[in-house]
Parts: sequence; C-alpha cells; structure tokens
Amino acid sequence: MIALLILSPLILLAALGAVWKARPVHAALLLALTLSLGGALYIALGAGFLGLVQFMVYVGAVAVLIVFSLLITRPRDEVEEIARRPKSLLPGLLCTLPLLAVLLYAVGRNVPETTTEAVELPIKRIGELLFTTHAPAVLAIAILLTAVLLGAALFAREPSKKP
Amino acid sequence: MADALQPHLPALLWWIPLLPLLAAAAIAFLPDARGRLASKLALGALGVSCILALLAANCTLSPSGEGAFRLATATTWFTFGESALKVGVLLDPMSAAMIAMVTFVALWIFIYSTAYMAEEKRFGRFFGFLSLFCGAMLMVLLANSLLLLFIAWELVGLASYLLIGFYFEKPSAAAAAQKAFITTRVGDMAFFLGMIWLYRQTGTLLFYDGGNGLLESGALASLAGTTTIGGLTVSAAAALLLLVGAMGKSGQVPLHTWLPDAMEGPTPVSALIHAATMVAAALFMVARTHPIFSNGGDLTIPLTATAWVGGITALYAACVAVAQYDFKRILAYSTISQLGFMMVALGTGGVGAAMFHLIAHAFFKALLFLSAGSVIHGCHGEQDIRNMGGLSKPLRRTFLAYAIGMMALSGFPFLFSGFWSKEAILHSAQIWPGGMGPFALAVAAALLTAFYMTRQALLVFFGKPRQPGVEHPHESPAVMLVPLYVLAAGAVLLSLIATPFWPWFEKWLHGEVAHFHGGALGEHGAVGLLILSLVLVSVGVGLGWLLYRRVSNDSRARDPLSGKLGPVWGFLERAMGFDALYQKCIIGPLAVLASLIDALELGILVPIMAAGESVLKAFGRLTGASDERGINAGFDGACRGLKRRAADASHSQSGRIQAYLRTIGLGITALLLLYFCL
Amino acid sequence: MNPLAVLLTLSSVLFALGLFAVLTRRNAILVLVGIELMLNAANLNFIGFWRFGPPDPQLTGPMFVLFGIAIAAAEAAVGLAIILMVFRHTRSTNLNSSDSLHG
Amino acid sequence: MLLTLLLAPLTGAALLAAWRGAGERTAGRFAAWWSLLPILLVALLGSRGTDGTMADWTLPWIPDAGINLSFAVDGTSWLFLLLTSLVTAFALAISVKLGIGGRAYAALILVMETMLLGVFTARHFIPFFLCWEMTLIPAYLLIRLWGGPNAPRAARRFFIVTLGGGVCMLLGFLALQIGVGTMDFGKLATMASEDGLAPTLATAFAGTGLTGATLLTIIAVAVLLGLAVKIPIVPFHAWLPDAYAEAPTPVTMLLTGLLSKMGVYGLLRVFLPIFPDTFTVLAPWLAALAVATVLLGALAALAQKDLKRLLAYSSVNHLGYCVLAAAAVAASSGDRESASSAISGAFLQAFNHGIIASALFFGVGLLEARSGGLRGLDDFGGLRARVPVLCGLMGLAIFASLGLPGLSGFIGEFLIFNGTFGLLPWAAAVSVLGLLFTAVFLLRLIRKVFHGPLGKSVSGWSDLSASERWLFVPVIVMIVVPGLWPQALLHFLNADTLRLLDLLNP
Repeated sequence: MIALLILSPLILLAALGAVWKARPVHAALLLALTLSLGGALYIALGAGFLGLVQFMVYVGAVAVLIVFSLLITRPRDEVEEIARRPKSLLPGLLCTLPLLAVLLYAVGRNVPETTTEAVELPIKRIGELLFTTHAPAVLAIAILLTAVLLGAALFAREPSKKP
Repeated sequence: MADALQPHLPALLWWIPLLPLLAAAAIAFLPDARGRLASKLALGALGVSCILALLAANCTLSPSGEGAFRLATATTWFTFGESALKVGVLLDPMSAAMIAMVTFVALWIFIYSTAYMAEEKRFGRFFGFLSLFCGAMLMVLLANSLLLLFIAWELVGLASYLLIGFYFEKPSAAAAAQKAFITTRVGDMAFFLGMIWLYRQTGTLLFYDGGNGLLESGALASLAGTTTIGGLTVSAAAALLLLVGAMGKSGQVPLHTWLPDAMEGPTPVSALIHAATMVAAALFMVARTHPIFSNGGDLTIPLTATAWVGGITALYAACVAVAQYDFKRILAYSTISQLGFMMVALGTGGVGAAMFHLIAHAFFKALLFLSAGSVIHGCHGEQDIRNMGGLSKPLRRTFLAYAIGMMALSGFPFLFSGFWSKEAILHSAQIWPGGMGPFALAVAAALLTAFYMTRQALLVFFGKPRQPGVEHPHESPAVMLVPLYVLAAGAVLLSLIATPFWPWFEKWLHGEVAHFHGGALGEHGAVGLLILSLVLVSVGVGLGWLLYRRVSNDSRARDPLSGKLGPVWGFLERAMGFDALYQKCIIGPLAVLASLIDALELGILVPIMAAGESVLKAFGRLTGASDERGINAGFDGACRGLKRRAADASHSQSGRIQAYLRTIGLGITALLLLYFCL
Repeated sequence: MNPLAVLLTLSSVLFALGLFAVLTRRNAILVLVGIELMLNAANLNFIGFWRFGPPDPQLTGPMFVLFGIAIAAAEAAVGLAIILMVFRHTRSTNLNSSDSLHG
Repeated sequence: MLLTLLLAPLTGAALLAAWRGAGERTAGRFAAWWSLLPILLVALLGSRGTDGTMADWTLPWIPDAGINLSFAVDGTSWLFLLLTSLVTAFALAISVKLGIGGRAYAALILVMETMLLGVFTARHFIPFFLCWEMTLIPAYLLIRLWGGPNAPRAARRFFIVTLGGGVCMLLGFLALQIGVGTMDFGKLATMASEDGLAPTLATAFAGTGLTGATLLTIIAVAVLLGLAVKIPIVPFHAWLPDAYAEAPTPVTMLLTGLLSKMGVYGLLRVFLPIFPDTFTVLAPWLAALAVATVLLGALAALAQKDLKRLLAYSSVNHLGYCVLAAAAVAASSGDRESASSAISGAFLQAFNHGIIASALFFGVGLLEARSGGLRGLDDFGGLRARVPVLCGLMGLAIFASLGLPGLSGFIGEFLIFNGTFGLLPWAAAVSVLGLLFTAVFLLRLIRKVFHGPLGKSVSGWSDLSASERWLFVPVIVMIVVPGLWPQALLHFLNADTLRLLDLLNP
C-alpha cells in the first residue's frame, strides 16, 4: 500500500512528462521511466515475474527501439509546441477529459471488496499454465513474433536499388 | 374378236385416253425444232387410240339381251382417314359411240393440222396441246367417276386455254384464252360443288359400282329422299349445279361469251372445240348424269331448266349468227345454237337424240370449220365474209365439202344426218309434257339456222369477189382436203343409222336390237313434224336466197337485212350486248371491289397496324423519356448532388490519422454525454 | 483508502494521458509512445484485479498481462518498422505529412 | 435420330460461323449442300413406317414444373419435316443461283431450319414456343438485312405483329400451366378429351369468379390469336404483303412455304385437340373469318400490281382454305368421314402450297434477276416467246396453285371442300368463289407477263440455264407426283387423322 502510494504519483509525473515533453528523445526516455516504475509497481504488488518481464521487454526492448528510431529519423520538427496549436489540443482535451471523468466516476462508484492478504505470483504455476491451458496461445504468439521479426526486418530493410 | 378382247377391256380402256396424254407429256419435253417428230407422236398415239376405241365400241355392239352393255371398273385412287376414293373406267354404248367419234374426228383434224399449221414455229407444241386436249376428252368420256370426269374436264379446259391462246403474242388471243378458262371455270365451280354435294350425300362418286354407284337405285333414292334449300331434293339441287357446269363448258346462255372469242385459236382448234372435245364434254356430262337430272320423273326442275336454257340458247345464238360478218364467228354462234338444241333434247328426255345430234354435229361442224379454215387459208387469212364472194369456182373442192356441211347443219331433208337428228330433237321437244316453250324456241332457231347458213354460203361462195385479196385464192393441198371429204361422208352416212325407220343408234344405246319399221312416220304425229321441218328449211333457205341472192359488189355496202331490222341489227351484231353487260356488271364492279379491298387494306388495316406500331413506339419513347428525364434525371441529379456533397465531405477526410481519431473520440464523447444526460 | 481504487485511478489517468498523446502528438513515434502508455494502463488493471480480487488459481490476470506485453512488443516493432518505411518515403515522421489518403 | 435431325442444320450453321475464310459463294454452296443432309435424315425417318411415333427424344428440363424438351415425329410431323427440309434446301440453292447472301445469311437460314423442325416435332409447349419464337429472329434479320428498300419497316412490322401474337399464345399456355398444371400437348389433349379442361380451370381460378368455360374461351382466343397472326387469318394479315414483297426471294419462299405452315400445323395439331369444345363454339366465327380470308385474299390479289405482293395475297387466300377446314372439323357433329377429309385436305393443302408457292416465288425471283429488279405486273409481256421453259415451269406452278386437277394443289382443295361441305355447307359454297377469283388473278398474271406482245424489258433475255432447270426438277416431281398419286402423302396422314378424330369424338 505504501509502495503503491509512493509509486503512483511518480508514475503519473513520468507519464505526464512523456506526453507533454516537446523533445521526442525526452519523451521517449520518460516513457522508459514510466514503464520501469510500472515494473516496480508490479513487484510491489507481488507479481515479481511480471515486473521483470516488464523491465526486460519494455525498458530493454521497446524503449530502446523507440529511442533508436528517433535517432534514425532525427525529425526536423524536433521541438513540438503543443500549446501553440490549440486546434489540435482542444479536441484532444475534449476527448480525453470526458473519458477520464467517466473512468474516474466508474472507479469511484463501485470498487469491489478487496482482499488484503499478500499474494505471491506462483511462477511455476505460470509455467504450467503456459504449456498446458494456454499452449495454443503461446504457439500463436510465437508465430506472431516470428512474423513480426521477419516483417519488421523486411520493412526496415533498405529497398534494393532497381536495376 | 370381241369375245377375245373382253378380258383385257378394262386395261385397254385406260390406254385410250392415256396414249394421247402420254404423247402430250413426251412432246412437252421435245424442243421446238423436233416439231415433225412431235406431230408423228401425236398422230400415232391418237391413231392407236382410235383403233382401240373402235375395238371397244365393237364390244358393245352385240346386244346381250339384258339391257345395254356396261363395263364399269373401280380401283382405289387414294384413301383419306378410313374412306377410300375410287375411280374407274366405264364403257357403255354411249361412251363407246363418243370415243369412236372423238378419236375419228380428231384424227382427221390432226391430219388436217399437219398441213394447216406447217408454217408455224411452235408446230410441235401445237400437237402436244392437241394431244392433251383429246386425251383429256377421252378421259371424260370413259370416266366411271364424277371426280375423274371432273379432273379430265378441267384438263380439257386447260388444253382449250392453251390452244385458244396459241397465238399468245396477239393480245386478243391471250384475252380470249383467259376469258374461256374463267368463264368455264364459273361453271366448273358449280360442277365442283354439285359433285361434292353428291359425294357427301351418297358417299360415292362412281357412276356404276355394282348397285352402289351414284347412278344406281340406292344412291338415287337417297338423293331424292333428302330435301334441302327451297324445297329442292338434293338430286335436283346437285343436278342444277351440274347443269351450270355444263352451261359454262358448252357455252349456253348466259355463259356463252367465251365461245365466239375462242376462234382466236388456230382453225383446227376451233374445229376440235366446237365439234369433238370441249363443248361435247359438257353435253356428254349431262347425258351421263341424266339419271340424276331425271331422278323423280320427266318434269323435274333440272330437266325443265335444261330444256329452257337449251331453247333460249338455241334461239339466241341463231339470232346473233344472222348479224355476224366473221366467217368463223358465224359458225361459232351456230355451234352455240346447236348445243342449245342438244340441251333441249336432254331436257325433254331425248338422250338418244341429243347424243346423235352431238355426234352428227361433230362431223359436220368439224367439216364446216375445216372448210372455213381451208377458205381462210386460201384467202391468205381473210375472215370477213363481206370481203369474200365468188369463191365457189376457185375453191371448188372446198366448196363442195362446205356445201355438204352447210346442208347438214341447215337440216336439208333426208340425205343429211343433221336433218334426222334435228327431227329427233324436235320430236322429243314436241312430245314433252312440260309445255311447248322449248319446242317453239327450237323451231324458230331451226328456221334461222337455215337462213344464216344460206346467207353465209351466198356471201362467201357466190357473186363476185369483193376484195382484190381474194380474187386469186389457192386451193388447199390434198392433205387438207381429204379430211374434209372423210368428214363430209360421215355427215351424210350417219343419217343411215338414226332414221325413224331404223333407229339403230337409239336402240344401241339402250342395248336393244333395231328393226326396220316402215310405219314409224305414222306414229305420234311424226309426219306433221316432218312436214314442219321441210317447211322450216325451205322458208329459211328461201328467205336467205331472196335477201342475199344479188348482194352488192361493194364490200362496204350495208347488209340487206340491217335496213329492215333497224336498231335491232346493231343489237344482234353486238351479240345482244352480253359482253358489254358483263364488263359493266361483273368485271368492272369486281375490279372496283378488288381495288376497294386493296385500298381498305392499305387505308385501314395497314394504318391500324402502323398505329399499333406507333403506339408501341410512343410507349417506348415515353418510357424512354420517363427513364431519361424522370428516373434517370432524378438519379443523375441525386448522384451529382451526392458527388458534390461527397466531395465536400471528403475534404474532412484529411488523410490525417489523428484527425480521424479525434473525430472518433468526439463521437464517443458525444455518445457518452448522451448516455449520461438521458 | 482502497488500494484497488488507487490503482484503478492510476490506470485511468495513465490511459487518458496515453490517449491524449495519441490524439495530439505530431510525431508518429511519440504516438506510439502514447499507445504503449495505454497498454500499460490496461495491464495495470489486470494486475490490480488479480492482486485485490478473489483468488484465482488459473491466474487469468497475470497470464493476460504476459500475453499483452508480448503483443505490445510485437506491435511496437511493427509500428516502428512502418514508421521507418514512411520516413524513408516522406523524409518525415510527422503524421500530417503522410496524408495522401485524403479525400 | 431425331436429335441428329434437329441438330444437323444447326451444326451446319455453327460450321459456317466458324469458317471465317469462306467467301460468299463458297458459304452459300456449302449451306446448300449441307441442307441435303436433313432431307436425307427425314427420308431415313420416313422409311421407318408410319404407324405411330417414328422417333422421339425427351430431355427433362425443369422436372418440378413438368417441363420437358420433348420432341416426337409421327406421320403428320414427318410430312412437315419433309416440307421444311425440301423448301430450305431449295431456298438455299436458289440463293446461290440468285447471288444473295453469304456466310451469315446461310447460317441464319440453317438456324431457322432447326427451329422449324423443332416446331413441327415439339410435343410440349415450351420447346414448341421456344422454336416458334426463335424462327422470328433469323427471319427478322434475313428480311431486314437482305431485303428491299422498305425492308426495315416491313421486317419491324412482321416482327412486332408476330411477336405480339406469340405473346398472346404464351400467356394462354401459362394460364393453362397455372390452372391445369401441365403444358404437355399430349396430356392436355387427353385431359380435354376426357373431362374437359374447364372444371379444373374453374377451381384453379376460382378467385376470378368466372366460369370454367369462359376462362377456357379466353385462353383459347389468346392462343388462337398467336396462330392467326402466323397463318395469317384476316384481319391479322396486314404485315404479310410487305414482308413477303420486301424479303429477298429465297426468304419469301421460307416465309410462305414454312413459317405460315407453322400456324396451320399449330391450329390443327395443337389448338384443335386441346380446345375442342371451345373451338366448336368459336367455329362459326372462325369459319366466317376463313371465308373472309379466302375471298379478301383473292380479291386483294386481283388489285395488285407487284408480282410478289400478288403472290403474297394468293398465299393468304390458299391458307384460308386450311383454316376453313379446321373450323369445319371443329364444328363437326361426328361426321367422321367429312372431318377426316377436311383434316387430310388441310394438311395436304399446307404441304402442297408450301411447294407451289416456293416455286412461284422462285420464278418471280428469276424474273427479277433477269430484268434487274423489275417485278411489276405490267413490266413484262410476251415472255413465253423469249423464255418458254421458264414460262412453262412457272405455268405449271400457277396451274397447280389454282387447283388444276392432276397437279398437287387440287387434291388438297378437293378434300377440304369435300370435308367442309359436309360440315359447313354454306362456308364451302361461298369459298368456292375464292377458287374462281384465284383463277382470275393467276390467269391475269399469265396474260400480262407471259402473253401479249414482247415487252421492252424482255429483249435479250436468256432462257433457264441448265442448272436452273435442274433446280426445277424436284419441284416438278413434287407438284406432279402428289397430284397423280396423292396416296404417297396421304399414306403418312391417315393414321394420325384417325387418332386426332378419336380424341375429338371419344
């Protein structure tokens, strides 16, 4: 509970930064921070395994990918002044705020009873389930990842010069 | 001989008409250049037919003791449904006499033609037509079926059409041929109806069929037993229709107009038509079907009609003949008149008399026409008797033959067949119980006959030549003269077999034996009749002699009689205006009717169809237009508007993903608001 | 204070922030960043419900998170590849510059 | 066998269509020779004897609705098959002679032949109607594309009017299918002869509130309309003179020789057995129309100046006799002999008229070819002196046409009048006038065209060439042989005639 109360504002701040920062690289780095704080939250909540996965995949892979992409593209409009363009800011807020309101309203209205005893994620059980009940899903994911690997490689490849 | 022939007789009888018909068919395939061969073929076929006919006639001579000889065959020609239609040949003394006469007379006409037509380009074709004519006629005579008779009858009509129109380049000949065919066809259609009526009523068209034939008691009873329109019995009605058919073919008033025109054909054709074939067919048909005519007594309606038609025709034609100038036309009217006589005889029950007059007339009328041909031949084609005159010396041989024919026709007493046959007819008319009308008409006609023949003879052969063209006529060759004498001999000798003293012909027809009977004159007022005949002839000839004895030498001088008769002469000269009448009352209106109908077709039906078509078209256009302007236009407009709106709307499709997303988001927001507000 | 409520509030705000980023960011890569945030918010919910909800021997929540992470990784990889392709084509990662599908 | 026969001309047409290299004359010659094949097949069929069905072929098409493509040949059909194959071959040969047409033309004629063969053998309304209407398309195209100056209009009218008639017929039979449940000719005829169609119809169309007899009459009149346009019966003949006159001569031969026979065939073979009672009611009216057809046709022919139009009206006149016979049979009260005479006569008349009219139109076509397109009654004169063989052969056809005994036209007319007189004496008596007028206008034709002084346009003509003479040989045979030996044709008819009568008077 305490970890939750400490981590939550940090996550929110980091996420706000990731959304708000004008410089893309900063935004990307703040995203990485958000994700790692989220991983920490998972650990704090007793799902250590998931937290580690979060670190590895998000911080280790996705965030790095994003940063590399940003470096490759080196966008000319590196600085993006959101406030200067209320034309797009306004609809953004118009969409987001009601959604947030609804979500918060829903959260506030009926939060189910909670069990408070600490629970530990049984990793062994996860392994079992992965290869018994969810075996097809795992297979599908495996195929998907393979396809993604190939596809990404294909997409990103420098197009061969036409003879 | 006759006995040996008997078993083969049916087959032989078929060959009598078939030989000339086959010859005609063969000649049809010969080129014009083979004319000589064609004439030999025709002559040969007819010669063989003649021999066969004489043989067949011979078979009928010996009286069997049980009525007349009769051989009737019947074979199925075709079947329709379950009914078989049979045809066959029939030989009895009547047909035997006729085939013998026809083949004999026609043979001599053929021989005459070989010389007369020698210059003709279509010489072979001519003999083909002649063969067809004779073959068809022989089939008429031998038919044992009304249908077969009708078929042959129509073929006779076809042949006459072809022969009358032989000089088809001449419009008058072409017209005459057409007139002959159509006028006779008027009668033929009546014949056709009558035949069908008889067939429907009795179920047979055979004349004699072992008791089931049309002319035998069973059928006759059925015919007499059924009454139809106007209270007539079927036999009377059908017989009247047959009579109309015969009137057309034999040129009885009022269907006679074709016969005088028919001399547009070559003269031998006229001789055939007037003597042996065409007109004789009609008389023979009535004689053959006489049992139907007389079905129910001697005074049935058809018989009365026949007698009166005959009488009127006889007098009418004799009157008209008086006022004609054309050599052949006079003879043509005389034929009509003589046919009227025969009709009188048939109507008054004198079948034997009629048949005898028919045969005798065939001889002397053929003789007259052939001599006329000889005269015309000699005068280089001149036919107008006003232009002739004085021909008795240069054409002495022809004149002799003509004189015999003329005397036979006029009824010069005792020596000539015409006298006895006319005598028999008058006798038959006199004792007829239906009144003296036909008799009186016949008497008047007989008087006029003697008169106009005298006129013709005097104008042609006596006096002086009235035109330079006929001053040096040439006598015809022997091949033309021999037939004349043969026929002349026939015209004289025939008188031997049908006198009241020895009525062999009459008895032969009835299958009886004739005995010499010297006292025959004393019976039934026959002496009075004989005297009357003598008076008639002498008055007629005398009047003619008085009037035309010293006829003017000017060919343009008026006829002595025309002054005396005044306007009547012109009326007679125009043949009492029948042609004009028909032109005005039938042909004209028919043409008007035809063009009226054509106009109706073009003026009403076609416009109706066109209107229907344009309605369809208009409908098509309307739907097209409504499609174009209404539905299509609306659709197109809507499409255009839509396109414009869409173009406008598509501006909102900025292609920017976030714009889309924002829109989606706004939409969802709106939905949420809606949800919470409601 | 209910920890679940805190967690859910956190995830809601995170989701809203992610959405805001997606809607407003010009840079395609940063849009992807927003998407990642939204996915994370969802994952957070799953973890929360597993942790504070009734016991679940089948471990549905964590399993879902696991798969979600895998798919998010795949998505990020493909998305970035596409962005690179577009960049190569337009020399820009600005989403507004790739509007050739406009009407 | 029957299928082979039906497909034989179609195959020829397909070969022609595929044979791109064929020149006009080659294609025409090929088609003419090919058209001998159907004649051969028909002759082979004829050798199978005449008792009952000689050949049949059935293909179930829509079994649920009882619709079969069923075809069969009996003696009567056979006669019409013979006519079709002969006239088509004749027309194709003449097209070559007159130099008309080409690949498409010959192929269309062959297609039409198949359809005609189909009409004359169909035993079910659907194949009957399909073939019936499918003859229209080739006919329309043939008139339209190869016809005279006014051909488009004539072809259009021909097409519209006959199609309209066809639609009426279709509606009538559709009503039967709905009401009675079948369109099979045999079944319908059996039903009609057993209980009559009226009760079934009355229940099926109970909603209309009409009696069965009224319904049946409406249907019968609709069907009759389709037939009447085709034959044609006055006043539905207005399309005919133009179409006959404008069509190229060989096509005119097909129109008069075959297409009009479809109507006669339909009237006697389809209409009469299916609607016997209604026909009896309609018979006086139809007889009156038939008499009008006979007389108006003849009188209108009398007023024509164009030879083709004259002969067209002559065709109207001649087919009027067939209608008269049909009406007489329908009106009959069991006089079997008269009825069989009328039926046989009508079929014979249809057959013989097909041959004779073809020959006559051929003759006119030859005149046209020699004079460079002239065909007025007054354009010629004295032809007999210049072209005697042509005139002789045309004369033969003309005399056959006016019913000269000994030639084929007579027997048909004799049997028709014989039958009609026994059943409708007055109609027969009045129609005899038609025979007379026929003679008048045909002899006038002879007088104006063949006789008289030599016309200006005629000089320099040559008579028939050897090949033209050979073409006439089959015509002569077909005119003379049935005239002298009608049993040759009646042989094929008698059994069917009796069967038809059994149906009418069970």
